[in-house]
Amino acid sequence: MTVAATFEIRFTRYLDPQGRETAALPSFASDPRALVPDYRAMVFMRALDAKAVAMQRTGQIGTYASTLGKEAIDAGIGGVLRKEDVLLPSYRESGVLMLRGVSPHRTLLYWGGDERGNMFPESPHDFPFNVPIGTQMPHAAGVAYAMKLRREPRVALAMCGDGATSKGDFYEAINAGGAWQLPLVVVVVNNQYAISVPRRMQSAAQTLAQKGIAAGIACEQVDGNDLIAVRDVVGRAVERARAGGGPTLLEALTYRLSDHTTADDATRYRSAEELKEQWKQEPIVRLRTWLHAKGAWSPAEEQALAKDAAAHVQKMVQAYLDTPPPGPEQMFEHLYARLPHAYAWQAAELSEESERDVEHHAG
Amino acid sequence: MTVAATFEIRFTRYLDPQGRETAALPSFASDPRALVPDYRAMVFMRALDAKAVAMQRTGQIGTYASTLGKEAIDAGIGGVLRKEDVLLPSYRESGVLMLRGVSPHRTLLYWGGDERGNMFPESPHDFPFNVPIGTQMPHAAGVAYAMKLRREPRVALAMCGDGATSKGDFYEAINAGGAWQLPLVVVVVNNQYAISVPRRMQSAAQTLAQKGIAAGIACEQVDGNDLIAVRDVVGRAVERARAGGGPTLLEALTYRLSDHTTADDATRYRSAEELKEQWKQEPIVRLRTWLHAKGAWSPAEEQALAKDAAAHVQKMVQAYLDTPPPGPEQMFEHLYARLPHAYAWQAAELSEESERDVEHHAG
Amino acid sequence: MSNITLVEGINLALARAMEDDDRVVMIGEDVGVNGGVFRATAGLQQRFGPERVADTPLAEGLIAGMAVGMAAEGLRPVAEIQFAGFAYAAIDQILNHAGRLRHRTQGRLSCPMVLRTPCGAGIHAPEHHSESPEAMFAHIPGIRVVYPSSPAKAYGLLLAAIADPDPVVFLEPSRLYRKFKEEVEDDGEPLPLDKAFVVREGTDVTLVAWGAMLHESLKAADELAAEGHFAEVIDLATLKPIDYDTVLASVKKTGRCVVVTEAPRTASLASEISANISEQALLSLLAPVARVTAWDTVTPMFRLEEHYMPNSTRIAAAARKVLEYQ
Amino acid sequence: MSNITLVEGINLALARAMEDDDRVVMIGEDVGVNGGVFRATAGLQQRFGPERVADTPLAEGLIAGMAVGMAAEGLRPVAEIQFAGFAYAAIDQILNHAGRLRHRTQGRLSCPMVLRTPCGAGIHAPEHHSESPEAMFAHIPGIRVVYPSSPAKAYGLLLAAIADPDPVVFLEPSRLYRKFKEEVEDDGEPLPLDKAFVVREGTDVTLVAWGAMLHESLKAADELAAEGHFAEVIDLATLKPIDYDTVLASVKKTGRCVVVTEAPRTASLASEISANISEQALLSLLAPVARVTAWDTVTPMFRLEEHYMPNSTRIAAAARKVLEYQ
Ligand SMILES: Cc1ncc(C[n+]2csc(CCOP(=O)(O)OP(=O)(O)O)c2C)c(N)n1
Ligand SMILES: Cc1ncc(C[n+]2csc(CCOP(=O)(O)OP(=O)(O)O)c2C)c(N)n1
Ligand SMILES: [Mg+2]
Ligand SMILES: [Mg+2]
Repeated sequence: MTVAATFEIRFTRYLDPQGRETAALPSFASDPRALVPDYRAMVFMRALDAKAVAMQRTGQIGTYASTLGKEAIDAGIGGVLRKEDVLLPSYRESGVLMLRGVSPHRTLLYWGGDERGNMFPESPHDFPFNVPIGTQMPHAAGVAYAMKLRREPRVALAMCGDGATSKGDFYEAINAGGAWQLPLVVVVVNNQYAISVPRRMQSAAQTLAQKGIAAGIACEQVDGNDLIAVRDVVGRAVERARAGGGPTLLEALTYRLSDHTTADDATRYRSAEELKEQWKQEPIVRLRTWLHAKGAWSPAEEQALAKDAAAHVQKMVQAYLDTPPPGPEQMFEHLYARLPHAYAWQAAELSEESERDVEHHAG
Repeated sequence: MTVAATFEIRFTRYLDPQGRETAALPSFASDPRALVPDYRAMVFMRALDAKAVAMQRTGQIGTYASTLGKEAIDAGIGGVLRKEDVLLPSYRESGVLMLRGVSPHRTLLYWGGDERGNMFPESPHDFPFNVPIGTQMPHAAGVAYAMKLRREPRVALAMCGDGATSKGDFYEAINAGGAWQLPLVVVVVNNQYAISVPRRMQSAAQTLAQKGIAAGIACEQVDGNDLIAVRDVVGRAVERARAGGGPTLLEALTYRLSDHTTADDATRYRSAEELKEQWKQEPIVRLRTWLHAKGAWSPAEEQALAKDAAAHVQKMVQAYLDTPPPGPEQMFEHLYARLPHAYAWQAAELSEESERDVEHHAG
Repeated sequence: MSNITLVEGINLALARAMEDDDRVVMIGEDVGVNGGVFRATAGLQQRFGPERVADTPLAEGLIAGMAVGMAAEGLRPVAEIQFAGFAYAAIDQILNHAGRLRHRTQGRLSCPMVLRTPCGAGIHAPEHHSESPEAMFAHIPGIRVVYPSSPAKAYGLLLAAIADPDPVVFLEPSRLYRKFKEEVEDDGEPLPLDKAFVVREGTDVTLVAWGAMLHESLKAADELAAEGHFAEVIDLATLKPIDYDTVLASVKKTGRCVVVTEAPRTASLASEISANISEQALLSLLAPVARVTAWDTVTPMFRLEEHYMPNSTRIAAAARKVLEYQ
Repeated sequence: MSNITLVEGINLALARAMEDDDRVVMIGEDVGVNGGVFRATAGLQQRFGPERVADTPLAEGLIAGMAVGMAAEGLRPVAEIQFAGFAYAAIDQILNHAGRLRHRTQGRLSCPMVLRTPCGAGIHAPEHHSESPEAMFAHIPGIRVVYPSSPAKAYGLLLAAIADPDPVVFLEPSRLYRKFKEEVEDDGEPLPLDKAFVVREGTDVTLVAWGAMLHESLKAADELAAEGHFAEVIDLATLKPIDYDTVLASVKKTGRCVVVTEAPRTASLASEISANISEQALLSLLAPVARVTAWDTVTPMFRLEEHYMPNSTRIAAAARKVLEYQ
């Protein structure tokens, strides 16, 4: 019996839950003020999230998937990706999208049941919110393949949840990433639950990072509640991929502090104590404590930020509310580049019917 | 940075290509005569295989997938499974099926285009030949789940190729095996090719065994051309699974000495030198050399075996040729437990037509 | 007898089947402690344990494929796909294996499994949560496809599906899950599979529908009745195989027919039924059969779903055209 | 001009498209050095390199999903699924993504990909190698489905499919791959999509078919002609969207119609076409439309495939019935 191969999975953290440094910080963190924009983004995310949940409760949007607790992951990724890179998000990635430049009122449109929520004119190569679990992973492999073929120094970064790692699509895509050494970075947001199913029931794998071993690609774990760690680990993976060094699978450990979506009731399957414990780990307080300790952030700035965030949220809500409702004809407008003649009568009948409806409601 | 987990993949071999012992043998091999039945089975397999290829060439059966080179894997697995276990084969597993008691004339029926090739009355719980790559893996998880639920000391053993390890089904199934600690053993027959695609293009993983790390299950490599090693490693995995110790993924290293199927021409994508080199590793000579060296096998016995094998092959061919052709009505007979009334007219029309055909041919 | 919703009817049937037959097991995402995202399996894990009501890893191909293996090994798995939009990943297993296992082993192995999934639009759900894949399943040989329209039908048909020796795809109209209640007796009595139900007798036109569309059709029948036209309304219930005896008998009586489906028009089950009626009852037809279907477009997000799904207005309008046809 | 087989027509179109447009790339299993198990991509990797003609890991969902990503990023992927029986694993990506990407991003991203796969029975292939999934694909919104019947059509339609800005599922009748040759000019000229072709004019009955069944229909037309009945034969060619203008014009002329498909009957594309003809041309119909289809059973292994597929005898018999109908 001989040993054919050995592997190890590393875990990176710089700030502990109390915001104390546990290791020498990476160079980008040597000036703590440089991380203030990330911190601001995280606070904006949380404010937008709270508003979206409230809007669902009052019937202004439909079911909504909260970002509560994953702000460090979203900010860390958003901070290191370049404009020309391509993000392939799941449904829970409105935070990263905001940092990609996408106006957050699109998030409201999306969960408000409107396709225009996926238009993203500000980041036109990014993929839309992806609801079917894991199916964006092969897309990411295809995007990365195109980049590599054209010798572009660009990266495809795909995000998914812990549950998604059980899907064949996830595995097929990371395996393909390895086979062709694609500029692909996959970030698994391990928030410990796939709706009600806890992480340990998804897989006997001790870590989700080690799923990358099956694909023969670089893989590691990072504390997803530590902005500095996320920025560091994702940044290195993205730059390695950009430089032709191949794909990476990252597992970012965090916790879903919200219900799965507004349609879910997490008290059915997890305890109040567990939730309380996890609140002690959350990323915003952690980063703020550190910034405060470093003298890079003041209570006054915090107050001003809260105001800014509230104003921004209000603006986004207004932009959402001001968007005129979609017309039924939208259903056929972008179905094909040019609607085939065979369906013209359907589009026409649809318009007629909706005009009749309008008349009916007017009359 | 801390280390969250470490892994190693072991490789087992007892006999080198020259049939020399490279390590202390497992106890079942302490009496070399005990391995003669396995050797005989391997020789039978090869004789049957050669005949099947010849029958395809002369149009007596259709496309056929050869077992040439994998006899040690088939014999090793067949030797350790119990009657009550369940085998889930791919299309290339006629060797194991023979050891399960299934009459080899069924293999001819199967590749002769006849569903009765999957009847297996002699091993009624085993699954049929499986052509869609990897789809038998979730079946195996389901079978193992049933066994575990009913507290039966039985094992589901599924086999697939190196190419199959790229399929989501493969991964989803081993992951499920781990999640529930099922009595499941998966043997990957790594014969280095998926039709024309070489092993290295399937995956960047250094070994295919390490795919089990993604599922958090036991996994190791074995020399698939070494009957003793296969028997040892598979035997331990099967007994661990039977005892409630959970699933194992095994990668058995071998080489496809034949074309992919009779419809393939491997000279298009691999060199004569490579093939020649690989013939030096093949399992039958290796075992025979060892048996000879141990004084457990004589040239006279070899001659008698060749005769037995030829006679057996002839009997199987005859059984195949003696099987009356299937009737068209077979198409509806086992479609449902009871054919729904709605399709009765189709079954009737089909019979009428084929009767007309018969008359036509007669007349 | 209790007055329950459709999803409670499902739950009642599942509990009854598990109670009566040890071989019945549930698998799916969130079917365990959470009781299913629609609560269809609520209470079952508490009652029958986590081995018989098991949360699976998140993988639809696995769920369908495991069910095939379990069924072949003698269990009676009832597998839940959380929404029909995610059932497409299970089609490979249903078509290449579930529907074939009995035939390809010539009766040696069989596949008595049920694949349940909520489907259809109308509940303001997120993207990909409002699909109607019935035609794809109905095209697959060797399986049954069942689609209940009421609490009592859900109860009786699901019991029948679980007891059936062959694979059944059981499509549940999520829009009706909590829409209305009905008295259901938990007597373990299955309803017949492969049978359509005449739910309203009439003389002038036949409306063929299933699931949520049955109720739109009944509403349309009310509208028509107010105008003096009496529609016969058929609940197809089993979509594969189709009970054409019942459908044709009705059309031969009324001479006119409208077939309704929530799915896109082309190659839909409405096309199948319309074709068969026209072929089998041409001489009885006083007007061309009409199909009322969703458009041949992507299921839109919910702001437009009302314009996508057929409704009683469109059904009644189609029926009027058919009735006016000379 | 060269006299080539259908599979050579495919190969010629692929080479031409790759030559003319750098964005065109091939992916699939064994498409590279092996040139495809049917040799459809023979020589392409040698000519265009392993990056533009790439063997993929063995995973059909991956192949389809990667093509979506490549297409959205500006390539023109042509993905091969080795046999249609393995394309079911790709349906999820085609339905939930390829057909939807343009719509759900409101025109921002699009998906100009082609998914090629050989299909149909008749070549004595192993199990699962003889499927006809056309109806399932034709049901999917936002895509096109194309099915050539000859070397020249394969060449021209494939060029059109590759150039098309939307996803196309391109189904190739493996039975015709090497059945006959035809003169094909490698002029880069696409044939029109969304158009049916009247391949034989006639007055008495319309036969609608595609792929291998077109040739059975033509043979049936010969038989009928010998009996004095003149069949008009239509090659549907694009199965989604369907060119009903051409089909209906023919049926209105002949008054009689037989629709042929190799796929199981229920919810088949023959049902779709039969329904539409009966609905749109009822007054012109002198007889019920007839469908000649495979049975509603599992594609059998090859010993029985001759009894499963429709053939000219069955088509002619159906046509005679339709012709005799009073
Ligand atoms: C293919 C598929 N199956 C099921 C669902 C229903 N569903 C939506 S979210 C979810 C859990 C996802 O868990 P995870 O991947 O951990 O992501 P999270 O929601 O925790 O971010 C499920 C099962 C889906 N959207 N897609
Ligand atoms: C899902 C699926 N895709 C494609 C094929 C066509 N095909 C048959 S065998 C094969 C290669 C399989 O390679 P491997 O898994 O290594 O098994 P081997 O044939 O080498 O034993 C392919 C691509 C198939 N049968 N099933
Ligand atoms: Mg999660
Ligand atoms: Mg192989």
